[in-house]
Formats: sequence, structure tokens, C-alpha cells
Amino acid sequence: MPRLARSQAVAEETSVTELRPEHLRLLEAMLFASAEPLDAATLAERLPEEMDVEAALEALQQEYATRGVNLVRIAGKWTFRTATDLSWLLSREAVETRKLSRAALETLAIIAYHQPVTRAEIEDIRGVSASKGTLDVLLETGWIRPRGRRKAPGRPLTFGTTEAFLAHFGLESLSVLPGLEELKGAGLFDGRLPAGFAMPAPSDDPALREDEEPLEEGDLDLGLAPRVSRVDEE
Amino acid sequence: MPRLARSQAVAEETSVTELRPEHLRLLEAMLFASAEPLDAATLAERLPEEMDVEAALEALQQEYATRGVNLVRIAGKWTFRTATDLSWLLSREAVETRKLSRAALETLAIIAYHQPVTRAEIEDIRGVSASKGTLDVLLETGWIRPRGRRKAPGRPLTFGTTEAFLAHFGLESLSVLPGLEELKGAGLFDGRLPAGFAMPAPSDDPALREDEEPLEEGDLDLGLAPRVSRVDEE
Amino acid sequence: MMIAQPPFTTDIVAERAEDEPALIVDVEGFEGPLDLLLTLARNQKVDLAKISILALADQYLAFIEQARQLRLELAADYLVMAAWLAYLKSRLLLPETEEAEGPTAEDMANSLALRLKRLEAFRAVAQELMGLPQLSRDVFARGAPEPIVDIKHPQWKATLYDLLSAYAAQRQKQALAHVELPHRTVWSLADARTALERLIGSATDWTRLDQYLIAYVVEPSQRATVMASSFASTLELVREGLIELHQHAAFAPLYLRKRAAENQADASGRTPPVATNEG
Repeated sequence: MPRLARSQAVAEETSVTELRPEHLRLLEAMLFASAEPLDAATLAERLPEEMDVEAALEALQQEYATRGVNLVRIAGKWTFRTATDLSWLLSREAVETRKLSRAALETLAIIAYHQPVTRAEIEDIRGVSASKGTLDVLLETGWIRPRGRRKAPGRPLTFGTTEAFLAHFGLESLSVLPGLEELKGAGLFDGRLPAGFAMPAPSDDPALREDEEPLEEGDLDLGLAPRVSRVDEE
Repeated sequence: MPRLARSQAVAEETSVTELRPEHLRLLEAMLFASAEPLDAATLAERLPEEMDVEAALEALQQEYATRGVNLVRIAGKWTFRTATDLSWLLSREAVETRKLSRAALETLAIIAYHQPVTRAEIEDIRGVSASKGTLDVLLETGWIRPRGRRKAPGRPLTFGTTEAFLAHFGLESLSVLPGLEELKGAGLFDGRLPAGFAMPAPSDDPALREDEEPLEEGDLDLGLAPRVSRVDEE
Repeated sequence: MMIAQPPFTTDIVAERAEDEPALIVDVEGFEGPLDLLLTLARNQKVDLAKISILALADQYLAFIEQARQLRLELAADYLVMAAWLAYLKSRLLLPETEEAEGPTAEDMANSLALRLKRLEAFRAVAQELMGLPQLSRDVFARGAPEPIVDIKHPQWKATLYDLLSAYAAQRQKQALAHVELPHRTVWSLADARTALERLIGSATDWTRLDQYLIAYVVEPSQRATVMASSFASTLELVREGLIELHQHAAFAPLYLRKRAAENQADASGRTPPVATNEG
């Protein structure tokens, strides 16, 4: 390696480390190679008898304090760990495109058209009971939110769509969602609808309806909040 | 050791390390954390774009050169390893090993120094027909792999070494194989040998040579595949 | 094989001591005829470059002869080498003929010497290779590497078309399912008649039938059965002379009123209002 290329700081450090006592080398090698944190007694067993292990550990800890790897004491045992401010290095983030399931799409559409709507109402419209995961996935997308509770026995949560929903689907507002005639015109209904079939005029007005009451503190802690922050941890 | 001298040394070092550029912290954190050697490109992904990664790695290598843990380059990738002079200290970490037979060792050396090489060529050098087990044992170590087929009657498999081989022996590349120069310089492989005896510089470049052709599907089903994943588990 | 095995090292086992007497007949200890020849050559205590191939051939053949006298089974490799060496020896002892084809005896001897040197050279580098510090034996990687966690940020994908077609398809499916399996909530004729009699009792002027009925229509799905049963009851009440029924056009709303005693004289009486945009 070309010595000249080294920065001065490195050169100085090298001259300092050349003065490092051998036992710091021994300690760092043992701590590095060990699969487990080691306590001072275990270290002392393998090190030269005359060595003051505790003092050496403290010196080593101080040496590594400003490095990308620190010597830390965990439950009385010593180990090297990535500096806490660099823990982000230990994760690799990637965007993964996922498709919504058919059930999730149907549920999302029902929430969009029928909001505010409870889980039981969604199940009634879909004619099947919703799997737990479906609403969770939709909450994870950030496209729906619990918006209140229905004034009814059991006070079920009511769901509605969010601004992120409008943004994702490029809708100026919910009122531009196509109505029955437009869906028929688009060929999405095949015309065999029974008489009296109706579609609601959707609205995501955040104001609570007459039969809704506000969410309470704590409702959002039940894993029902849009999980923007939780997703980060996964 | 006298406390004063040590604390002074540590204090000096601390003041020096405070001047250490942040990217050395990032590098050492990544390299400490990784179970596998990392190449410069992978490291560069996490570093500021304008940074000269190779230069920083060399600076870091210099910094750690006198420590109990050294930064080494293996198969073109970087990793920390305990200093070679400290193996006595770390015998407890040593993994119990299975010993290779003398035939296997010679075969390994011939493959390493003479690759790509066929079984018949190995037998010619050793003057004895290879027992079936010898190549199998070496394939099991993950240090050798079938890399192609020689364009010759019978299309025999050609063998070469793997990255795991370099990692095990701590080699930056095949060009630093010990004794390679002497072997080539001994005049054993010049024109005085019958055709086919010439020994080119060994290369584990996966690109096939002129006289090699690729393996076909099925070749790797014969238990001849390099078992890289198995080696990792061992 | 999934059984984890210890990594391999390269410590040499069963290395034959160099000072082992060469003529102990122990073919098992040799790694083939070249190895045997190399050992014999070493015992000449001279540089491989200067060994006498002739002397070496003699020693080898003597060795093989001894093994045969002891009725040891020799691998074919050893016998082939013996034959070749016997041939080489004869060539070396005879004067070369000018017109001889192929390599000369000297070429053959040189080739053998070089093969021996080459094997010896590979053995030397094998030893050097094994002398390198080996991973997990002499040098160690980080004992507790900190794994890099893959964080996948899901980016959900759905198009407005996906959304609308899913909605339409499932609503349609459900709607048709309802038609095919209607609620069997049916008014009996008796139910309807009771209801109508109660209603008519309070209404003496023309009243729209569906206005009465609407109060009983709990949900839209019951509308048809309520209407049908009520209409049938109405016709019966008319036949019994209890009410009057009027419809001014096909599919127009139905009007009915109690047929009061005082009204019976002028049955034609006042007609109900003409519905304009109702129905």
C-alpha cells in the first residue's frame, strides 16, 4: 500500500497505535472472534496473568467510542456492536410492489362507495365474512381509515377513504367515482341487475354523520390506524 | 503497564479519531457487521457518492494493520479477520475440522495451481488414477467446482477453485498463491515437456477458456455442483 | 446431505516419514508409482535433475520384483510403470538407431524426470498452501456478525379499473344472488287483508294503495310480495263490496276507498285525482 496516499490523520494514528500495548490487540481479537459477549473473568482466563483486564477493557472501550463499532457492556459482558447512530446501515430498504387481492379490492370499493361503513355492513354487501387480513392490508395501504363509530349496539368502527386514496387513483374527489349508469356504460355491469338495484352517491366528507360518533383516544392504538409508521419497522 | 502512559496514549488516539472522517466509521461498521466479505461496490452504495471507496478502504486497512483485527482483501472483497499472529489466543474459537487425505490435498493443490484442469490431467501429474472419493471430498468442501467441459474427446469436466477456497486460505486472488512464482520459474513447464504439460497461470475467472465449453443442465445434478450454500452452513 | 460437517483442514495425515526405508514393501503407503519413484529418487540423495533414471528404473523394478515374490497384489498402475521402465531401460542400454521413430530414449528419460520434478513441485506448493493461515483455524471472522435486515416497503398497486370492476362484479353477483334466493318473507293473503281492512277503516277518501303499503314495507326486498298480496286482497275486498278500487290507466297508481253506505247510491261518485307524475 502506498504510504504517501494515506492521510495525515491516519499516519498519526498509526504512530499512536504502534504504541498500543499488545494486550489491547489480544482483547480486540478475542472480543471480535467470539460468538457471544464475554465477561471480564472469561477474558482474563485466556489472557496473560499480569494483565489488568478491566482497565484494558475500559481503554479499548474509549478507543472505539468514536468509531463505527463500539465496545459495549451488555449484562456485564463485553462485545462489539455497531454504533447506535449507524444502525441504519444494518437494514436494507427496498420498495416492493404488491398487488391487492380481489377481496381487498372489493372491500376497498365498498368502503369508497358506501362510506362511512362498518365491517358488518361490508360483509353484508359482499355476502361473505371479511378475513381479518383484508382490512389490515387496506389500512396498511393508507387508503382507508377508521373515521368514527356507529351509534349502534357494539359501537362498531366506521371506515372511510383517505386523501391518499384519491391521490393513488387520481380522483379529484369521491364524487367523480362513476355511478351505476356509467358503470353499465363501461360494460362493468352486464345489465342483468334486478329492479331496485341502487348504488349510493359516495362522499368522504370527514364530518361525522348523524349515526356516527367520534373515535376515542386509544382507538388508533389498536392497530387500526393507518400503519405508515409500522410499515417502516417491518 | 503504567496507567499514565496508557491513558495518555488513549487520550491522544481519541483526539485523533475525532478527526476521523465519518466515512471510515461507516466503512468499519459495515465491514464489522457483515458475515461475508463485501466488495467495494456494495460498500459504496451506502457511502456518499463522491467518496473514493478504494482509498478509504486502504486508509482503514492501514489503521487496523497493527491491531488485533485486520482489514484484509479476499477474492477482491473486504473483510475483518483476526490477526494471523493471534491464533494461539483463539484456539478455543477454532472449529473442529475434518482432515483431508494427502491425495485430496495434492489434488486440491493441482486444481488450484493448474486450473482449469481435468481429472485425467490431475491423474497424469499425480501418476495415479484418482479414487472417486477424492474429488467428491473436495467438492464437498466447496473449495472446488466443475467449471466447464474440455473441448476434447469425451468432453471431460474441467475443475477450478471457488471463492470459498480463497476465503478459507485468505487469498486476495489466485495470483498470490504461495510458491506460484517458484513453480512457474522452476522451468518445469516450459517447452521441454511434451505437449499438454505446459502450465498457464492459474485463473478462476469463470469465463470459459478457448478449450472449454459450458456445463450443461444435468451436470450439476451429479453431485458435482459447487456446494457453496452447504459450506456456509458448516 | 444436510448433516453439518466440520470444515476441512489440510493437515496432512499419514505422511510417510522421509527416512522410512524405501524397500520395505508397503505399496499401500504410496500414492502410486510416481510417488514410489519419487521416494526412491529421494533415497539417491541427489538433486532430481541429476538422478540416474537408469538406476531409478533398476530400483523400481527390484521393488516390484520383491513385491511379486511376496505375492502382493499390485495395482495395475504399478505394473504399467514397471513395464514402461523395463522398456525404457532396454532402450537406454541399446544404441539408438538412426531411423527410430518417436521420442528417443533420452527424451523418455527426461520426460520421466520432469514428471517427477513436477509432482515434487506440486507437493511443495501444496505444503505452502497448507501453511497459510486458515479461516476458523488460525484466523477468525467476526464471531457475532450483525445481520442486515431487509426492509421491504410495500407499494400497493391497484388501478381505478381494478377497483371499479371488482365493485361492479361483486355487487352484481350479490344482487343476482338475492334475486335467485329471495327472502321468503311473504305476506299471506290473510295478513294483507287484515292490514287493508284496518287501513280502509280510517280512510274514506280515495287513497293510493302504495301509500298505504309503504308503511308496511320494511325493506325494498319485501316490496314485491307486499304489493302482490295486498293487490290480491284488495280485489277480494272489492268483490265483497267493502271497498272501491280505481286505476285510471294501465300501470298507473291504484286508488281505493271504503265503500261507505251513503256512497253506495252514487257508486260512480267523485273520481279520484288523476296521477300526474307518480308511480
